[in-house]
Amino acid sequence: MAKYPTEPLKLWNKAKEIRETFYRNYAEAHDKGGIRWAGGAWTFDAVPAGLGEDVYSLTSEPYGASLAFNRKLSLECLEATENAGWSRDLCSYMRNYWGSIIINKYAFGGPFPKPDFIWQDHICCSHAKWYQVVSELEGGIPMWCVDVAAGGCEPFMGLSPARIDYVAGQLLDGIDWLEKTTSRRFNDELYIEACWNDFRSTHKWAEICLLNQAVPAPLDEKSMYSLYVLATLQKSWKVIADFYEELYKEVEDRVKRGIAAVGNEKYRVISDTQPPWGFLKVFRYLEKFGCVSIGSLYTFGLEGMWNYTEEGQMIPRAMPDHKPKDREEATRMLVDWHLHKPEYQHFYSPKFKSDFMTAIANDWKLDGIMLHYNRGCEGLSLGIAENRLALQKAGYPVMTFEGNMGDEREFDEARTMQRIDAFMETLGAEQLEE
Amino acid sequence: MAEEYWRWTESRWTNPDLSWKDGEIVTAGVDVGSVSSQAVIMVDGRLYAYANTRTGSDSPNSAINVMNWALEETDGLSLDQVQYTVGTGYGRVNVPFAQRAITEIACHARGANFMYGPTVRTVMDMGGQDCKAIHCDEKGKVTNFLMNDKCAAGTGRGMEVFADLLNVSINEMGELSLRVEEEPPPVSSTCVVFAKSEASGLLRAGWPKEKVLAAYSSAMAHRVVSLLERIGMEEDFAITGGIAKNKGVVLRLEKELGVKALEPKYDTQIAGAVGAALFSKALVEKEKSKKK
Amino acid sequence: MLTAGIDIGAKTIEIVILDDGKIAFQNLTVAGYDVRESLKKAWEDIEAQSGIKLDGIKKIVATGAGRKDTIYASDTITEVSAAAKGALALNRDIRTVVDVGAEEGRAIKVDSAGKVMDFAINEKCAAGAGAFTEAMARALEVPLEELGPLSLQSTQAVPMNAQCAVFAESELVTLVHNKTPKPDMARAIHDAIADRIVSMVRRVGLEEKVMLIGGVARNIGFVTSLKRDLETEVIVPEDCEYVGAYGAALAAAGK
Amino acid sequence: MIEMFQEWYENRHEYAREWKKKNPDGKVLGYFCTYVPEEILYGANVLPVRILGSHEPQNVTEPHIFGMFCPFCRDCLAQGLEGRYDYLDGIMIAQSCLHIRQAFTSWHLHIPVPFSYYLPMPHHVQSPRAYTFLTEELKVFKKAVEDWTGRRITDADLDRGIEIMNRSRRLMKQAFETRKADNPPMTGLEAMYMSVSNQWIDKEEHSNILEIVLEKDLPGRDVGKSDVPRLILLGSEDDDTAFVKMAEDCGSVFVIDDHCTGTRYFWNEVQPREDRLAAIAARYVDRPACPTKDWPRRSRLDHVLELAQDWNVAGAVVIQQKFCDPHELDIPPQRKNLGENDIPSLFLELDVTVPIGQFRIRVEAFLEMLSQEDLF
Repeated sequence: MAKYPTEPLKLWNKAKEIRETFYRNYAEAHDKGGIRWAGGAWTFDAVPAGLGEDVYSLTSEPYGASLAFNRKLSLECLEATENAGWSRDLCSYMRNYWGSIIINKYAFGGPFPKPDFIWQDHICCSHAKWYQVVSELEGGIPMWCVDVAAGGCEPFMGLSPARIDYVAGQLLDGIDWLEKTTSRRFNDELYIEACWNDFRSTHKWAEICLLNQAVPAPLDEKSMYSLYVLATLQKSWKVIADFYEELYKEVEDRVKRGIAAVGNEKYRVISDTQPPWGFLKVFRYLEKFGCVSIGSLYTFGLEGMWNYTEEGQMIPRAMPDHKPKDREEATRMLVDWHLHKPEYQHFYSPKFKSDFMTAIANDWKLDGIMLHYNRGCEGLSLGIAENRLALQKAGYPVMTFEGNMGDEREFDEARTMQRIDAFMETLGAEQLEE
Repeated sequence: MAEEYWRWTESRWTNPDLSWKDGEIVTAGVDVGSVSSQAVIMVDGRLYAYANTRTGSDSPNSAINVMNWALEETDGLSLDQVQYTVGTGYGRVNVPFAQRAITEIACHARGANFMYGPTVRTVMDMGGQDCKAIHCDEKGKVTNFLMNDKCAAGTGRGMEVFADLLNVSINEMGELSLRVEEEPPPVSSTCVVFAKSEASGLLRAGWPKEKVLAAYSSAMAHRVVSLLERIGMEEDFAITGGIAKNKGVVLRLEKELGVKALEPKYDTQIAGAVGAALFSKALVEKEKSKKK
Repeated sequence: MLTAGIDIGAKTIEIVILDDGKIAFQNLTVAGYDVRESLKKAWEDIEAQSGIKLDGIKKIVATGAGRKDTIYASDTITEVSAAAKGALALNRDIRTVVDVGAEEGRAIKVDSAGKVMDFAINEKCAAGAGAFTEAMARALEVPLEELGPLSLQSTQAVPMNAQCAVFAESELVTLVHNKTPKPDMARAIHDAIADRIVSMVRRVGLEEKVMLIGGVARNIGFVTSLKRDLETEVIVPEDCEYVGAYGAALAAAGK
Repeated sequence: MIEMFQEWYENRHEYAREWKKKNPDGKVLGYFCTYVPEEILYGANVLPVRILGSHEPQNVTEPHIFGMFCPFCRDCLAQGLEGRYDYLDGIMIAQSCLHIRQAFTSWHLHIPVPFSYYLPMPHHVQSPRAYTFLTEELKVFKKAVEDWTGRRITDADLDRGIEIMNRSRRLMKQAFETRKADNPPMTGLEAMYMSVSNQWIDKEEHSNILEIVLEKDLPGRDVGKSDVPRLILLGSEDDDTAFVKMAEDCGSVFVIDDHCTGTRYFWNEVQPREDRLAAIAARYVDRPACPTKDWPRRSRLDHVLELAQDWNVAGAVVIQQKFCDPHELDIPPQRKNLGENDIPSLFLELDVTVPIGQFRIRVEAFLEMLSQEDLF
């Protein structure tokens, strides 16, 4: 008894292909005489792009999620890491990733493809240490890591020149390091182009999320996972920047024609932090109540670039008015752009995150919020209890459930479903016939 | 409360072909654990008598009771004729007649060295509330050890909970768990509290007892294996403590580990007390040599 | 008109039958592995004892962790709203309901209309008070029902970490060896578990009046520790373990 | 005199209240991390007091901090929520780990004080860029303090602040040097009282007592620890005197540590130079690192090994606050390195309260392992 028409996404398969190509490219890079590097989903991947067009990367978080998605392999990885003496409550992406190296299995078949160098940034207590260990496990891979912790200011303000200098400086030093490490010449044109693609991808993704304010929502969170992930792979890759522009048109068209992601949309919620990847069926379960998760600050903000206005609204950040002229300018623009990332700003205070989420709750027309108390990620779970208090104060029903994005042993399916039942009751939702 | 299935049987033994009277050094070791207590009496370092009982909620008496029980069937040995006693276990400080306390970790290593021979390098003590993986040298001296932290899942207490839950005597659980055609997947939670509800769930879903037990036993074995993996497996390998008597856990443990544990010749629960009694002997000899 | 509520918990099944909203009969049955069998048995007892016939009942609503295994019931509601309904019907000034069972603890915030505003349920490793105190009683070799009264004779608070029921046992053993008086240990047990529950209550926000329901409400030691921690009065209904079933029965009656 | 430190440890709040009475125009600032540049605060007549927990069970932080964060940060916040720091005029943190940052932000939200400051202490201390960045941030911070207190901080003030801090560091180091002796003149417990109280007692007062203790108390002092295993204590934040006492009562002595509540706090001094702020910045960038900042190179391995060897320890007790990610990422290599240098280690996870029973057996077994007694 769907209320709205639904259609599968036309670009669905293309998204899948791009993702597969990405992981294959990395694995096969050496066969083509190319370079392999590893780093986080938040890293400034535009920089290594300056080393040439045959430079391929593997980003840690999405790779960790890919492992988590395969529950059997994931368990093997997690236990290998624990048996190597690492604590069970560390970042579960990291534990999956390390395990994949220790047991030498690549999530997409074959042995784990060893990176030639590491290009990382340090956003939480774990990120630099993550690759410190990777380097050790692989017998000493050269590593460059950039500290981006130059904030602590009101969001989108107070990024003084000195603060930008600090991060930009480390990147410029890093470029010299890259040239030494790979004995390749750094190509500024390729770099500037990559920066521009980065801006395009992250700007466009925010605009796509904005379209989800429509009722019915053209996208549900579960499908968004398969789309935003591309930016976490390589936001500076032209293929991905182009894809988002194409995707924008399709989603815009869905809104025009009133196409819904979930036909029986009645209640709109968002989640928070990474989901328990092994248990995405949670979202299908919601649909039985006519409830749709239309996204999250995480899916919107991890790779989407936003501004938070004085009126308390989230609006996509405008593209820079011009392409950077040289390495210096490109680097400073890149830093300024990424230090604005909302999903990063709230590391400094739960108040910011509460503001962003309230803005989403208001303008994306939510009935409630589901907070995933994610034992797998200290960074995104930071201040989550305060967010809960603030959202309730703002008048939104909040449900919390404990779990872990990458360690199924810490997610209790039955109990979570029971919670959802109770939460749906408080929203007044009834389970529809199955 | 109906029958308490978790109550494992207490035991006592006296060496028929040994008399303390012909011996020179008579020493004892008393292991007061949180679940069980053992007393071991040795004559010149040879096993003379032992008793194995459940611990009461006030350990001083547990120590005296178990010791008296061990003495009962000896040829007239009395406590004051025991030259030296070492106390060990959680209640080691509360063995009133002991001259000294030594941890059960040192004692289990020493005891395993005696019970299984000097080739033992890794001792897995599966006790009531904790599991200890111990490395030792050819003399039985501890070189490294690791205990389960954070969570008591996979300890002997868990088995007791299951005994009650399934109305199966704890002594029969191992055998029962092996009566399954094919190995079921391990229960996901070995937490003593939640494993209980998980097991009830399985029973409600129509699983037979043996299948539920099999699932729990392999989960338990798996936890112990990861403890051993973390400290590193060095053969020979010996298992002490109550769970060592549970074939269902031991066989699964050996299978996953790919290592066979040495066959126990004695009650595996007395290892700690044996070690304590041997330390007692060493301490008596030390004092003698001092006097000379 | 007769309606009924069935509360299928981890250990017991409670059934409350209402006649025009007034309690006509209550029954408590130990839940076996086969819930349906236990339910059949319960109904036989009810018929035998009260003469009420199953088919004479207009509507039956089930609640509790095992509500999906139910027969007889045409409808189900969650423990959370059942508890809220029941508690509010017993006392309309209740704003916070604390429901502590064998393996679960819950704190529920309700408004004057009985609408659930917020709720918190214990996570893993926060074992419900029931299972916890049971294990402790055994470790202390004190009959469960005596543990509460015993704790009231305590003269001092002894901190105890209650993260894990079994580790708490070994801490208890340590206390035993330190010659801690039994009453103080008994109190330590209740304080420890009360701390966990109170944390949950604070999460939903403490609002008076507070009602404690569930089997553990019978444990005077726990109730005392809870009051001390919450620094407020705690109402305990005399049929504390039936409140969930009562709420379900009211739902069946359309109340 | 040495018992003075324990008295201070036990009466931290009374002391701060007294201090305010004695210094009507002075302000008290609570800080959450030892990367806070106290030189500037002392220069501004502000008394910095470190916010620490009380090691008592509590049930007030659940609504504010998700249970996967370390017990230490929850214990700290509990102190604020329970009003024990009601005398504070300000709070601040210098960026270190996310856990303690949560205690700070929740405090900022729910326990308002006139002054609240977040100092973005750089993580990449192994990069030369960190010096200039921190120097710039210290300028901003100095300005903020001036606006708060309403008085300029002159170079003379900064020099005074630097000298107060350096003197305290010199004396603390001297005191810890004495523990190198075969018969250490103080126990690990006394040393902990000394170094932890130093984090909230007015440094000049603390230094004056410390000078007397160094001259009068320590020389020739015998605490009966000449023939027990010598240990180093290292890992997460640790002011757990109950644990240290238990471990030493089992027949051991801690002769040195690597904790932010211990040596890491006072180990290096500010090297004076014309640009005072640059000098202060350099001191914090160069100090023995917290694991959050110890990358890409693991500088802590050599530092800890050096301490262990110079203080001639037989073993290491490595403690970690439950869920403390930075140390969880540091401890395995740390223990490996110690082991490869024939220093066995015992690993323990600390919670707000110590499960004495479970810990004692581990400690005793570890000491038995270290002991040379031949019972074989």
